[in-house]
Amino acid sequence: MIFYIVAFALVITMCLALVRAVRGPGLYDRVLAVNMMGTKTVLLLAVIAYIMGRPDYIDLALAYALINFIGVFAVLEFFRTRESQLALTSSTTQSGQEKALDEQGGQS
Amino acid sequence: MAWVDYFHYWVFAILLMIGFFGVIAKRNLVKKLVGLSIFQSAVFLLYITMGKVEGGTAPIYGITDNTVFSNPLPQVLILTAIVVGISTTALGLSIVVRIKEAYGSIEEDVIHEKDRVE
Amino acid sequence: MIEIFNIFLMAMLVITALAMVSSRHLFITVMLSGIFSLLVAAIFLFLDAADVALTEAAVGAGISTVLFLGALALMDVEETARGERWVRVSSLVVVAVTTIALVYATFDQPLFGDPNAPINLHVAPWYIENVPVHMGIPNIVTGILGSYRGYDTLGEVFVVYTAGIGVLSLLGDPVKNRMNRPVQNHGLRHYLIPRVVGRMLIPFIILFGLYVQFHGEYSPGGGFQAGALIAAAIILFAILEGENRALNVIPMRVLYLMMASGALLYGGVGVATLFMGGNFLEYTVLGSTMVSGQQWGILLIEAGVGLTVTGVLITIFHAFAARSNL
Amino acid sequence: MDAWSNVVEIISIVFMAIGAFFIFVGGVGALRMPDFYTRMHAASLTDSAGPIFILIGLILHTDSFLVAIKLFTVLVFILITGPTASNALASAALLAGNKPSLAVKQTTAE
Repeated sequence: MIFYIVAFALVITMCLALVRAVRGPGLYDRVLAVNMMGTKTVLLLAVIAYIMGRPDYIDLALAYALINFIGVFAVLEFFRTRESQLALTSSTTQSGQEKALDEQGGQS
Repeated sequence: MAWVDYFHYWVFAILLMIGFFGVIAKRNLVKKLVGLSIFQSAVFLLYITMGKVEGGTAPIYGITDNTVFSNPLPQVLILTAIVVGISTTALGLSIVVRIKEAYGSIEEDVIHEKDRVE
Repeated sequence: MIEIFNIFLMAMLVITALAMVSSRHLFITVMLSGIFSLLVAAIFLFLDAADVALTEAAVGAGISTVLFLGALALMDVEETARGERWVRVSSLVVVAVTTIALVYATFDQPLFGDPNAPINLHVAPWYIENVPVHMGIPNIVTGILGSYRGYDTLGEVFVVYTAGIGVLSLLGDPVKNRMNRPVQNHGLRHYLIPRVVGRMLIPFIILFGLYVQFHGEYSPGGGFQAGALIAAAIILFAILEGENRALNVIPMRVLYLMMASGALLYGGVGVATLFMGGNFLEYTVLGSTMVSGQQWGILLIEAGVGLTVTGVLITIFHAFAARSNL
Repeated sequence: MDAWSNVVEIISIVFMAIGAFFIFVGGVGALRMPDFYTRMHAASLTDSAGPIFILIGLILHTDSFLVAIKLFTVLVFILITGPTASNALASAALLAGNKPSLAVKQTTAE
């Protein structure tokens, strides 16, 4: 019974995190929600293993615990390179491609 | 609880159509690819749902005493399809990258406009 | 009782999918697709598909987010045009009509979990009964994947291989692209905490990947999952230390070799069985008894699958990373 | 012997209940807190306290040594990766110029 309660708490928290991910005002709130979801999923998988009486399911929880955070690092790297690229492009004049885009945006 | 029996299929239908909407209505090429991958996941879900057997367990011998197993065949098909799916999505993304480099945009309208001008 | 969790998760899945399609910012879409993948994996586990859930975990948690971000680094993340009104309205109508038709069609489907559904009566009982007899391995999924449906898996491996070649031919050789770039990328080398912790975890991820590869006959796992896990470890290294160092550790020619040799190993096993007097991919002739022959065959082709998947996924990452600055 | 296993059972149930409580509170906090960094604080509660209690509760509940080891490994990895991911996220947010709302208020007041 306690397993069901724990699993229920985890699913409810996943719902709350999903609300944060869908509504979240900033980009980072969404990353935070994804990260939260990840940990909740690890725990949920471990608890499911107990509910179903299948100890081998814990391998899945282990897999998630190991590789879940790669996404967050990729996000950090993404913003870091984007910052440096923006710094590069804003110091020079606006590139031709972007200008063409702006003009077309104005026409339509 | 009769509706529970069909709930999984409904979720499949709705997800499939959300993905389809993304593919046909969105003008952004990456968005189209995301719609395609939602579509794909919906199909995966349908296969796995159909293979589930009431009171069954994952098809691995020797871990529990339960010898009623869910259908392993859809699982085999979907397992390989997931990895193939990510590879083909990567292929699609690389085409989008080339389109972006050639046309300067990934919006369908802009690309068509440029084609017409040339 | 367990169905309740599944219903919750599926409702969340639909909400996530809606948000993914309706969001105007592509970065948000990618983040939500991470959540989508987590939910799908949990649902697969509730539906007794442990192997599939492990595959989804290995692919969805690390690799697909990284790939999408790598592609997004090359484009505008904002969606500018929404498309004309009539397009949206007419596609909404099409989608609504099709949804109603599909939901109507579901009432002809067998009930959820029905053991007497047609799908569960035809070949599946034979597979479940005969995997322990023919192969002597407990994981039925691995048995079917490797032996009974070996042709199918061979095709899938070649599709993955072809996709890898396709990405390379579209995006060009990563090493050459890298040399032409103005700014060299050093990854997160200046972020001490991620770097130290990430480096500490890489051996464990690879170890776990090898466990999944070679224990796949006894627990959820196999070549596809192991390939994705090991590729995730290498991609993590590349993110932390910059791709140049990752390419020093595993150069492109090794990756090409892995891609090709995995597919060749799979095909080679088939040809070898032909020469030993069996049919294509009939592993029985590989060993003295049927069980040992089948086990040898499955071990070899799983190794081939693992090699190809690892090679292709890392190659795809490098191809994207060399174009963008990620 | 029987009494002892009963005690362990009760302890494990109590641990899991505490863990579920922490998880839920962290989830509510992540939804209700006013700005990004405070939300992150609440979310990291679910990354540390929740898993500790729930997984220790699960470990106490099992009698298989292998399962206990696997769960302990999961716990160790969560405790290592969770805070690291939070750190990476916070530095990414700060890098992009996302200021805590209190800091913004103070600078505008001055």
